[in-house]
Amino acid sequence: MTVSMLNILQSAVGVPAVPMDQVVVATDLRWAGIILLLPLLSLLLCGLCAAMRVKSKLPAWCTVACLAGSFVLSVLLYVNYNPPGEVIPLLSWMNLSWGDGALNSFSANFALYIDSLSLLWIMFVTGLGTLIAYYASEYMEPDLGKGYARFFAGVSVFLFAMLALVLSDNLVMLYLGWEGVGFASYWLIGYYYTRPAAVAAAKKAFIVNRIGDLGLALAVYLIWTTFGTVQYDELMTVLESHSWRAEFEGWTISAIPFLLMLAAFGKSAQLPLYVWLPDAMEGPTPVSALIHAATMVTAGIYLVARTYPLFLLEPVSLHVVAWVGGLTALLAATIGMAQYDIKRIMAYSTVSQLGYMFLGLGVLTTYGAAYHVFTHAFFKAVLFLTCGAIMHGFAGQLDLRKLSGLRHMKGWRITSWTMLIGCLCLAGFPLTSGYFSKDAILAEAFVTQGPGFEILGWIAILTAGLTAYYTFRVWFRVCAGPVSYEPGDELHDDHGDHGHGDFHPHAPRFAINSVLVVIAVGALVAATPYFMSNKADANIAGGWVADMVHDSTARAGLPGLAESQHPHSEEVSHGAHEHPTLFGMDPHKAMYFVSGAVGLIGILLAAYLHLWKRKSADALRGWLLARGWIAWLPRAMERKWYVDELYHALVRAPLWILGHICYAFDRFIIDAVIVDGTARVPRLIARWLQPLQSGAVQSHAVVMIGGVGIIVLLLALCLRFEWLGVVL
Amino acid sequence: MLGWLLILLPLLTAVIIMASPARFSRLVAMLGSLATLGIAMVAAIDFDGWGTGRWGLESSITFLPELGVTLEIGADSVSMLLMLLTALLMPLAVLGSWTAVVDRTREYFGWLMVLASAMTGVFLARDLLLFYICFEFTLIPMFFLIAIYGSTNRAFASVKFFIYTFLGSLLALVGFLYVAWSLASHQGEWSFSIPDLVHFAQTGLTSSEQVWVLAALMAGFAVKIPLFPVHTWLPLAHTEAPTAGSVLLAGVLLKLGTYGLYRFALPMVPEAVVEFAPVLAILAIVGILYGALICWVQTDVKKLVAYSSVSHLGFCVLGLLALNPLGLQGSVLYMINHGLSTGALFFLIGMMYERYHTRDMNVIGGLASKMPIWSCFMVFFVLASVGLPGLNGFVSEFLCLIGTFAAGDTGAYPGVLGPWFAAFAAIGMILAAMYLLIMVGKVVFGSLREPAGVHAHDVLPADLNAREIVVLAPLAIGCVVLGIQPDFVMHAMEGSIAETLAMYPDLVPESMHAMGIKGVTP
Amino acid sequence: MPTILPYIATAASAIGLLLVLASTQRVFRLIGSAVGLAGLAWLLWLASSLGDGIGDVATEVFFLVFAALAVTSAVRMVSGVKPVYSALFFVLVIMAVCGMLVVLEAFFIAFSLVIVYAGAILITYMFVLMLAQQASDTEHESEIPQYDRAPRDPVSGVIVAAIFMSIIVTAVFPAISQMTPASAADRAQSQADLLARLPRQWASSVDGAPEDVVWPKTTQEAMGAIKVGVDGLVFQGVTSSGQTFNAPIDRLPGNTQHVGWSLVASFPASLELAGVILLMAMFGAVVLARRQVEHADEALAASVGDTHAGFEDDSPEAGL
Amino acid sequence: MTMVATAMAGGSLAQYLIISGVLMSIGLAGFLTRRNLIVMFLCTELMFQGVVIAMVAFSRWHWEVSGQVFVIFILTVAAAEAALALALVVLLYRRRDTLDAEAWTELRE
Repeated sequence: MTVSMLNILQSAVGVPAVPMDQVVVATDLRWAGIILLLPLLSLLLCGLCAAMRVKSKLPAWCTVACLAGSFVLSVLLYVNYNPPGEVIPLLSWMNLSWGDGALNSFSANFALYIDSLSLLWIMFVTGLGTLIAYYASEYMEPDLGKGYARFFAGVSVFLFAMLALVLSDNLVMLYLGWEGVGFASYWLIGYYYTRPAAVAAAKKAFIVNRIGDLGLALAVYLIWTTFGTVQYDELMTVLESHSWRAEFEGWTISAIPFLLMLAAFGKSAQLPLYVWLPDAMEGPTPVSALIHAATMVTAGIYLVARTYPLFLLEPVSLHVVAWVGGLTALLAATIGMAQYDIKRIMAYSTVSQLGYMFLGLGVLTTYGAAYHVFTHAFFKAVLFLTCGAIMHGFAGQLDLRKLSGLRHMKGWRITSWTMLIGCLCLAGFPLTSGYFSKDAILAEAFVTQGPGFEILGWIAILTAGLTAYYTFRVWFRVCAGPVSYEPGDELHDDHGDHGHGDFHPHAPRFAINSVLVVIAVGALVAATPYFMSNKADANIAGGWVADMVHDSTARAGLPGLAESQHPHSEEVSHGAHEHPTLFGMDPHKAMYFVSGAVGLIGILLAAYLHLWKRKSADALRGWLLARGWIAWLPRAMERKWYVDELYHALVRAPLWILGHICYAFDRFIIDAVIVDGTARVPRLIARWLQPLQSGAVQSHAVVMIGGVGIIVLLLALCLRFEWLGVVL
Repeated sequence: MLGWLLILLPLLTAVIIMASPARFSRLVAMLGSLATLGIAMVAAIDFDGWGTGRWGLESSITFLPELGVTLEIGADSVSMLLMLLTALLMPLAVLGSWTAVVDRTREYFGWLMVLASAMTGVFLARDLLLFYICFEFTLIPMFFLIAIYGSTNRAFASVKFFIYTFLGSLLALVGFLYVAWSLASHQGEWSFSIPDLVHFAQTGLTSSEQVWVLAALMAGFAVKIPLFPVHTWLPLAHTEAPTAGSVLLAGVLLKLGTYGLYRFALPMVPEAVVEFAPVLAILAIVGILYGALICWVQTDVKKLVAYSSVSHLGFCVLGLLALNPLGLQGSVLYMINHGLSTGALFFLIGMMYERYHTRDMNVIGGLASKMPIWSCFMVFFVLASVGLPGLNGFVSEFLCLIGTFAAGDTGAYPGVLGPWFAAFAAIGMILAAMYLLIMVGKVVFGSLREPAGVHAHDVLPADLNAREIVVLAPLAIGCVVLGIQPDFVMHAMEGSIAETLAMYPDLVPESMHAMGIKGVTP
Repeated sequence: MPTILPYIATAASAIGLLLVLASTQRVFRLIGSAVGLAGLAWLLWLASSLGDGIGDVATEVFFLVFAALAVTSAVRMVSGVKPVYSALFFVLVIMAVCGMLVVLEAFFIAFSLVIVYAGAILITYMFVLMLAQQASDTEHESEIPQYDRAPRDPVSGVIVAAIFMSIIVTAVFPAISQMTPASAADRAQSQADLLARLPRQWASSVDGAPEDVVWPKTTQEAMGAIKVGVDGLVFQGVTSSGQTFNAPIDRLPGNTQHVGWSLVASFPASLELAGVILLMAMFGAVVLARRQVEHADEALAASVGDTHAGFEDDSPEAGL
Repeated sequence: MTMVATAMAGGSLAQYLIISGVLMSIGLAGFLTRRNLIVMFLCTELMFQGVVIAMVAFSRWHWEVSGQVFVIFILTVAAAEAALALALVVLLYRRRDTLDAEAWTELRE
């Protein structure tokens, strides 16, 4: 059994595991490497600024310029690239070879894998990155000369890592990006490093992500030992060239998707690893918008989409993905309903929306997931950025009970209306981008056959209603109603207007407002790709985004793709033969009405409780808390279902105790008893023999001569009588 | 003769230091170690064994011909790399203790130079006795460095360090002598040449003999590495040692153990290694997790980093026991990387200690606002240590783990470990992030906490001065270069690793399989 | 011969010695002497069968007498309670040993031993004894100090001695059996070799040679001039008339000449060294003897004791 | 002196060596058991006598005179030793007013 699986395969089919000629190794596109290098350049410039103690906004302009360059190049790359995919080698990294044949070499290099999926991602990552960096140039003003350069350096690191993650041509470089974004996230969450909460949140984010990274690392190992390669193109060649199900029933094929899933859940904050994301809101708001809403957290979706063929090999894994996504969506939405910190509400909403995306992946609509990623990136960025603007202007105030009627205040109108756009999209208001992308997922839950997928669909619809409710709860509370506000406990100490009496909120200026408008428009325009026609394949639906998914590894999850085009997934395919119906209609059509209706109900409920009769919301809470049988519900929702406490009790505390036990064991058992105890044995023996050391010359002589005598005598006897076989 | 120069030049420097006035000693030490580094560079450029299994720097002096002892030196690529690491760390160690040592400076720098000589000797020796003499001789300077220049409990720490490691190495000597004796009784004349001994032992020893020889070698090397459960001297020695002592202890001395495994145990007794690899691997994994958990509850920063060495070296041993090129590449890289990143961490802690005279995380914290440059370096090296991709720690850790994971599947090599070993070891990655980031969170971030009464930095500025930056910068550059371009080092080592593993392809019996993938696949 | 026998004899002698040393009662001492001598005699008898002797019955008798005298004197010397008597018995041992040396034809050594040891060294001992021993009344046992009356742990001492003797027995018994004493020819050759190096001696070694005989001048020539004739060695000289002249050797170089020649010819450096040693010893003795020591140094002793107590403490820092 | 060499069993080498060993052992036993410093040194002289016999016996056996030469050196060393040792004994005696070897226990820890 020293022959690897791959060998078996090759002998069976006779195909060498070389890169397929389908994917072009494109050396003429090497300039695409500049997309990656520009953020690094920006990092370098920011570092120089920090070292030279630049007091101006220079670091911000450097970053914005570099990221804009990356964005332009990404678009150029999109224009220039040729489907189905291209590999652009950049720099060697790890290459080992110790023989011929499979599993006798390992290589992972810095190389780019350009296909439509990665292009989709890099375009919105660099685009939003540029805008948010520009936004931050104003937002971070109070820190000018202090942490300003450090902040933009962090943003640059993040962009580099994210682009490396998305563009990587192999799983190891993906891992580099994967951990890199985790590190950038650590850097930026812990930006206000003197605040213990920020430091703790940063640490938590990194560590929880590391749990996911463990899954990714093990998945990489397993993929390499199973398929003999970690490069996508080779991997896909191997996967496409054989009929896997017949040959492999081993656990590896089943284990790989679950390990990848662990990684994705960690990065994309899904159950049970979502706890870090709400805490990550301790970072500056642009960071929350960029990393913890729009881009980084979608890396998990990207990973699953990128390795989708591996998931298709094990249908159960997709079922798990769907259920975890659905349950996370519901759970996070319920928590979001009960929070008062608007940024946290947005954070839970992000978790919830990510849950939708995973649900989409699980119910075989990578298109829906990708589309939702795309739209969510815009509308959630808008929402976070408006939150940031509010926070910036109201001295860190984020409590929705202490802010009201912003839309009537001078200078806050743009903020209010862009926030409304974001809320509408998030709530799935008909004809907004969120409406279409969410529907694509919800409908597929009813279409695809799987264990309890129908229940999952209803859960998702319920969640959509909850989403609409909590979204508009925020908007109605903060932007509508009578004008009133209280300042928060200031983060930026240099205002000098601490007294509540003479506090004047300072409204956002050009940089923030322009970015808000641009992204809000983007959020609205994000609906249009749905209506575009499909260039890649006339049979599929879904417009431009579907095109972007079509030429990638995730194409199996496209709507309308002919059955023959995803041959490996008989067991997990859409139920093409008998389409289930919803209310007697095609689920896709039915969903337009159902989700629209549910969204409207949510909005109306929010309007009643938080705009028209604000008192009734408190009354409802009081009523719920007063009833013993239901009081746990609001409490649990406000306490985030006690998940943090659960982690503390089940993981952190036991490990901490174990650490102390180990340390005690180390000190008292291993070191004190075994090591020092052993070392004491000679001393004990010496104590026993001490009387020999009387100090009298003759007793010393007796021992010495006697000892030597006995040794010599034994030696002589040995020699004389040939004992021990030693001959004289 | 370049090799002899590398060994003797530090020794000569030590003599000059002892003969010259105390105020010049650090200067002389600096010049001497820089000259050694220069010679090492020249030797490395001149060396033609990169990538091949060839030996360079060869030279031999007949010493006791009737006993087969020739003072023979030489280096293959792995020895060369570790020698370069030593040569690189020495000037940094001298520069790092520029102001830290005020009393008895002559002896201090003299002992440092003697230590450098002994360490270089270990890596360059091709004669067993020379190897062993140098191996043991490292203890003496280290003993004095700890005993004279250490902290409060230095006497106990130095004695424990000395006796513990010495006892282990004596057992290793027994194993070595047994092999030499077998060789002598086999071919009729004594020889202590390492290639001869290795070549003989591979085939000349019976299985049970191999097991005993492995046990003896492990007794010596496991203590040095240190492998769980014989690691308890390390935290003590580290916490008590002066900064440069800790740096060299972590940077080079621990590698003597893994280098010993690589150079002797693996090629000498392949059958026994294959038989006992799972047991040793379990010890390594226990060490990884156990060390990491202990790190978690430490309050002394230096002790934390010391225990992290226990954890990290576990990966290194695991990589060796993977018995395939991936694991070995990872392991040797790990030796170098750990030397760079952990060495730098000890430097950083030393710099903090020099300013605040405490290493207690409960007393000190939030230094980022007071010492931004120091904090940048601290975070950087912690990340290198955690294994952030793009920095050096990742490459080696990744290769060690994938080697372990794939052991048994890598075609020609009889790996006896498998996915489960790698999976458990990989948990160490999470724990490493936990304890190191907790440490960073306390010491670097948070609000500033300084021990009461210590504010007078009359000699040193609040943040790092240029000298200290010069100490750290080469290590940082090394971390980045080895993180992004490890390829050239890995290719350089290929020949040597193939030679070390030369016996293993023959040891792939039908009955022996990885406990993982293959065992389950129908 | 069973190999165990010499060891039993050794053990017997040791038991005898132990009895003599440890016991104060006359009976036990007598029994001990008897057992010890019997053991020794047995040992000698066993040894007599190992190889050839060097002489006739008379030689053997002389040897036995001297051996018995040496051993009994040695035992008396070791076991006696009065140091002066011990010294005197040691003189007796030397005499007996010298007797044996005479039997072994080592005349020079024998006499120098008597002169140096009995004459010089022992006198020194006697002086010191008299210096140190407060001329006590040796008639009364009680006046003899305790440390002279009771031996210190005789059992272990005798056991160590027995072990030592066993080593010798182990070495002697197998190894000697093949050895035969030097033959007359060896002896003649040895003397001839010595003579050859002493050409000037020749004239006085030969009686009745003509006046004008020219003897060889160099060792080289002398080597060729010695012939082994029918009845011993023959010298070949040349007369002034050119005839060769063969003369039997009457007076061979004796033991003293032999030793003397060997000393200066073969071991000159050692000889010089011995001289230096003696000189240094003389200096040393002078320096030591000149040193004035306070009689009462109790305070010093006490302070020394204190510092030692300081090292004994068992602090955790002190070690493992 | 006649050059008679016989093969009779008269005084074989082994006997001389035994006697030499016996003297040596007695001296050793005396050295280890007697407490008087002077007698202890006398015992060492006795041990020398044992060595002397062995040397001369071998010398006679091989008719090799070096053995006797060595005896002269032994004599030298013995004389030197006697001179120094006795001087030391005198010094020691002056310190403690006794010749008891057990009075000196400073070698103890």
